[in-house]
Amino acid sequence: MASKSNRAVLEPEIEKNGHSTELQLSLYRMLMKCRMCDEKARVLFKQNKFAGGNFYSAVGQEATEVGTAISLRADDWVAPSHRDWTANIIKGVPLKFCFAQLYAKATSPDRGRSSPAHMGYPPLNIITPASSIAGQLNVGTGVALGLKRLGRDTVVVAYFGDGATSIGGFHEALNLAGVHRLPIIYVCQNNLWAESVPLRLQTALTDLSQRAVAYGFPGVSVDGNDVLAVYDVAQTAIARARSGEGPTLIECKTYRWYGHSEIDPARYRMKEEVEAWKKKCPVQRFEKALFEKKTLTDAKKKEVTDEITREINEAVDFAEQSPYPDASELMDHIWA
Amino acid sequence: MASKSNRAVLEPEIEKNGHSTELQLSLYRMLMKCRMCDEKARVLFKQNKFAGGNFYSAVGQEATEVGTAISLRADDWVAPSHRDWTANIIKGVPLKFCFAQLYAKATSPDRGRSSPAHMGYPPLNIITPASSIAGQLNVGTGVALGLKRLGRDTVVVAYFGDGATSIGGFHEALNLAGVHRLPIIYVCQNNLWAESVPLRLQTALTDLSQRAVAYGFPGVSVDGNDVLAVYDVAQTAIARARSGEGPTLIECKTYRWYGHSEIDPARYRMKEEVEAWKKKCPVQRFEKALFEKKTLTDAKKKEVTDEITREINEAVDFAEQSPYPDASELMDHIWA
Amino acid sequence: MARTLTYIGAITEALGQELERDDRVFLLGEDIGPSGGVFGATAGLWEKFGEERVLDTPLAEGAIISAAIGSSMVGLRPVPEIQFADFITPAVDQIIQQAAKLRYRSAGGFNCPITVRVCCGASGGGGLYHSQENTAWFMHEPGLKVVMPATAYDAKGLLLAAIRDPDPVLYFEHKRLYRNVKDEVPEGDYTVPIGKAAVRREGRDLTILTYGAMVPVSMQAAGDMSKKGVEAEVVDLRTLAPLDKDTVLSSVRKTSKCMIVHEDKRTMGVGGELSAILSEEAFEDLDGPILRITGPDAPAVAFTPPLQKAWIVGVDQVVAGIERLAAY
Amino acid sequence: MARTLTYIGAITEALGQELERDDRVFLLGEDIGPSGGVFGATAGLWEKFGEERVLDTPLAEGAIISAAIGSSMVGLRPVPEIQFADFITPAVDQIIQQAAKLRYRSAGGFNCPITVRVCCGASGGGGLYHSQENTAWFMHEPGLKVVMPATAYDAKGLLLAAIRDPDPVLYFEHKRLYRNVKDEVPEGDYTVPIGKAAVRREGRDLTILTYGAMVPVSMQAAGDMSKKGVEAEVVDLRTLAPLDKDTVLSSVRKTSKCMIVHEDKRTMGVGGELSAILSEEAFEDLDGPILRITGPDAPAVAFTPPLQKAWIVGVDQVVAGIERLAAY
Ligand SMILES: Cc1ncc(C[n+]2csc(CCOP(=O)(O)OP(=O)(O)O)c2C)c(N)n1
Ligand SMILES: Cc1ncc(C[n+]2csc(CCOP(=O)(O)OP(=O)(O)O)c2C)c(N)n1
Ligand SMILES: [Mg+2]
Ligand SMILES: [Mg+2]
Repeated sequence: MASKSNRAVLEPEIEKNGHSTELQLSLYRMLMKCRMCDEKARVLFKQNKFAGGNFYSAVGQEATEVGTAISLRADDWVAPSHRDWTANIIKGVPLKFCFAQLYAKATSPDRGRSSPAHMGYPPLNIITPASSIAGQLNVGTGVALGLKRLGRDTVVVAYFGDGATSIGGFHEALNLAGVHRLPIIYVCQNNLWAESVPLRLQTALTDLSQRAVAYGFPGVSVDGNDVLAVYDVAQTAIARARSGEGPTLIECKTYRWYGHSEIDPARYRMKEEVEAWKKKCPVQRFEKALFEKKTLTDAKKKEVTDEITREINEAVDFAEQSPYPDASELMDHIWA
Repeated sequence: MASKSNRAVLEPEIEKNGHSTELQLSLYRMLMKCRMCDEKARVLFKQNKFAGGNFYSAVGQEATEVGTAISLRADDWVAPSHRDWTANIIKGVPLKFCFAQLYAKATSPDRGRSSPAHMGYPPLNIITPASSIAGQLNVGTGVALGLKRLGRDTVVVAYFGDGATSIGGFHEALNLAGVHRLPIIYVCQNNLWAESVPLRLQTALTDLSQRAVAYGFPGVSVDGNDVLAVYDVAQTAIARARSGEGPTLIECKTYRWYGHSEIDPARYRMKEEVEAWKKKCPVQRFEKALFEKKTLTDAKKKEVTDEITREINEAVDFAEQSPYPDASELMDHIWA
Repeated sequence: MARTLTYIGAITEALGQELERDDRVFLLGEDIGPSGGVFGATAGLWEKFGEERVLDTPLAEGAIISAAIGSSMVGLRPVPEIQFADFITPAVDQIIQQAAKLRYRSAGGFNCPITVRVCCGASGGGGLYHSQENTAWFMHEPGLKVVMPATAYDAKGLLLAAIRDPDPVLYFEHKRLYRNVKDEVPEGDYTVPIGKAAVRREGRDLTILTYGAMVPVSMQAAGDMSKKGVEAEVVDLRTLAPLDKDTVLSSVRKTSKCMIVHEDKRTMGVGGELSAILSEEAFEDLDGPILRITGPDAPAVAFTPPLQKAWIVGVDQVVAGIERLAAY
Repeated sequence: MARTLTYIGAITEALGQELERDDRVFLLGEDIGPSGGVFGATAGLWEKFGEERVLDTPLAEGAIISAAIGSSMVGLRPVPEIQFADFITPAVDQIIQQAAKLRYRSAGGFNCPITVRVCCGASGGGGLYHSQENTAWFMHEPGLKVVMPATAYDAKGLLLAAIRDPDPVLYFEHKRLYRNVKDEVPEGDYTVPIGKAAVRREGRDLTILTYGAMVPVSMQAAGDMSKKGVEAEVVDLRTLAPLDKDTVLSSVRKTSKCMIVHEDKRTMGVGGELSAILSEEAFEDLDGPILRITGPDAPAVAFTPPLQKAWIVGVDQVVAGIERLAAY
């Protein structure tokens, strides 16, 4: 599995010499993969390939997930939310399943039951999310409590937005994690908006990492569009969690390029704000740096994007050809 | 009403010269009144004068309520919890109603519906509490939002314990108050225990005032057994709230002398801890100071306690002689 | 003057007119401001009345409801919105322990006239967490009133009645009706009384008790069967708590047969309560079993089309029920 | 070897034995540790098994339930306690949106075998917020199992069955039975199957469907009436979700008359569902109306003695119901 091999390859080098070329290229590859998959998903949605529903694009926020999830082990847990379909890709879920999820086909991990973007994958410990905002933080914190009790060195990474920090469940989860120094990393993707609600109507704070003060563990704010910065902060947090030192709240300052969902024109946002953030594109920015360092070449880039395009096409074909589940499944999996 | 006259008498002087003799004596009178009423309630409970139920003694914590509620206006709101029966006394509720509440008689403000310690008083804007911990913070915050919208200079004082700071409702209330700078003072009576659960299992913090950082408004920790210290902190917070500057979280470090309730032997606490705190008795401590300053004399003290005793006896007689409500009231006040 | 409006259009009009008429009224919720609501129910109101009266809140349903409860206690008339019934669960504590019991526990000393708008029900592609109906929980809690309109006329009239009601009202809006239902709505001010059902279609052979999105379905089935000579009476409950027993009982006493149709799950849905009322109070009048045609006892409406389709009660199922009952 | 234990004693024994037998099991909740629980249900367990396995939590019901859900997902068998059913509302979101739907939404990929112990029901001086019963909400949510024992034997056997069950179970304990009920309980290991009702008393004339604290009340009423020659069959449901339809139907088909007795409010209580099942599936067998003898439709049990007394269903009311039905 990708996440496994990532680990095998990366970990030693990271310890030796920080951001190895290999690491930087795999971060780049993954940023590009998330970007291309997400944009493909948006196209498919517009072409009505989905069985209705909705899609919550994370374009613009890729670095927050790539930087925090790329080095996770297969046995580490991920608690995603509605905008974290790509977290499945980073953790190493075969792409065909990710697209089958969008199509709500019988070959998706949940046999089409959850909405397209609400994806989990039990074999890789990715929790199938409810839509209930912050719910994944509570369940993920429970998983962390269980892991600690079992004495494992496994960690949990939970993803959520700025909006999720207003609800009671967020507080109860982080408070409990603080009391028991649980092995969990809370990754807040602060994209300045909860659907159409601006930060100023959600909180009196500007840095949501400040919320961590109330729970007695570290809170860090990081440029969520700088994949290496996110990666470094995440490595520290993951190491803390693995070694039993407890949780970390990471606030990634970032921005979603498109509407809250594909059906949201997002008229509540200023064009200037959107344009300014598009200039801070996490993919182009990192790509530029790699070109400057000559770590990346046009040939190499083409190789990467061709490979991803091929993978995506295969996955889409798989999804297209997969059947819908049968209506007779309605009453399956209610009880054991 | 007591609270009104308090105000008339106190406010000007406070502005002029801090803790006037008059203020100090009325603080003393009120501390003594709360202590004597609470101890009386405990005796009545043990004598089975209550209609069953329970009582949550606040003996040891008197300064937290006296210092924060004594200068409130009649139109200010108070949101009490289970250990705040005496808040009614301080706000100026006639004592006979407070004891009728303990007896669950038809003459109690809620006609005996809530349990003995869960007392409110609509005419003085004291919200009849549910038992649900922190619920009063949410409702009280809503009141503050309404008051702000109406452009009043009225404030809300909400009481709660350390335990209440763990639940989601606490977070949602304070977060909203921070966003809209609502006229509310959150008074946390941190007595180190939530029923039998010690602070170390409730939170990773030692100073619960730190929770305020997450909401972008001031949090202050104060010696909850020093009535003047509490009074001063409260005056600042109340002034802030009245002038539209927003909420304050006040953590009063204090201790309950007795069990969580009258039926709790509290074996989970160390004798030493209890004894140490009894030495810090907020009433004796203030009394001693007043004697030293000669503000208080034995004669004056006797006058005060005799007066309170007389009041209590009248109130108990009233409660004893009051009838229970009729069973036919069962279906009253469900809907308008 | 009346003209036709959609169900959602009637809701928007009611909100706007009441904001205009009574400055104690204000709306609060998630995305009700500049975005005008996920389905457009509050479109244009923020522009007209401003942030003070159309307030976007933090993402915290408990805070939305308690802000409404508290501000209603100082004399305001808040109309909080719960964006999807699926997300009312974080506010159940505030609704049931605070709102439903405030008047009772204070013996009338305090009360909270709030109107909680809740968008509910299955519709194209809602899936497990955008299709739920949980009216049943709240009907179990006296102190609350629960309504669900089925027509644009009722959508406006019931909403105005709810906002003016002295008690907390849960106003459930069925999202499948938002744009599929269109009927005549007076431009002016009027209310539809809470607690009164409506007989949508008279009939001698059997009674169909239903509400919300199952009203049009039942009406169509009744129409189809009428061609075959079976006349079903269709009762639109409109108010689920308190139930209009009189209308229910008199209809069934007339027809002596009854079926209940709802989209909600069968077990512990309102169908059970209605059936029990009939067995207790109209036993002698019943000439056949009381049928329930309802959603399945599954946790929620799955997203994938075959499972979603399998959930929603269709005209054919209602027709089959009518045939079975008529033949009884 | 069996000896008599109280209802609460049987609960404590079951918890202790299961903690001993299966080290995946652990308890969490408020005041379950050194204090041994508000009613003593966990007395002695913290001393024996330590904080790791008998964990006092922060005051946050949502955290208690979600901690249980999550830790069950990694293979543990958590037994969270909700100190009073009145305080389960802050956890309703976790129970209904997470626990009840986890298996369904992941098509069986994840599941959460947790047993939520909930102390419920009216007892001396509980008042509005220490007397509630809300089994009804959870019965409406497939994915959850709901049980309430009425005897010490069932208290132990159902609790062991619940902890070993692969699905989330809400185990409601009626506080009025804690020390008022005492019966023979085997010392060893045994389970009482979830989903099976028990016929507590055979009778030919009518069936009483009941559960929890109304079982002893119904038994006494049936005993009294037996002296007058009326033989009532008393069915203790034991499991409320999923309901044991077979036992219910076969009893009513035999007696052809039925009354339902519960302490819970009448409207939207389980009585409605049971009545509806009978009207649907045993209509031809019914020789009389289906009566419901229940708590009133008030928000909650008021504290003051006259109102508390007015709430709780007494033997006299059940006797009156039997007489009415027998005479029918
Ligand atoms: C409890 C709950 N309330 C409301 C919603 C509807 N909703 C879905 S996403 C969303 C906004 C979330 O904002 P944020 O947490 O910042 O995440 P983002 O969408 O910006 O990534 C809302 C209100 C929900 N899913 N759950
Ligand atoms: C939501 C909720 N959960 C549990 C309880 C039971 N309970 C009543 S008081 C209490 C402890 C409260 O501790 P704290 O907030 O510190 O206040 P204190 O009693 O110490 O004054 C508990 C657990 C409750 N009333 N409400
Ligand atoms: Mg956001
Ligand atoms: Mg405390």
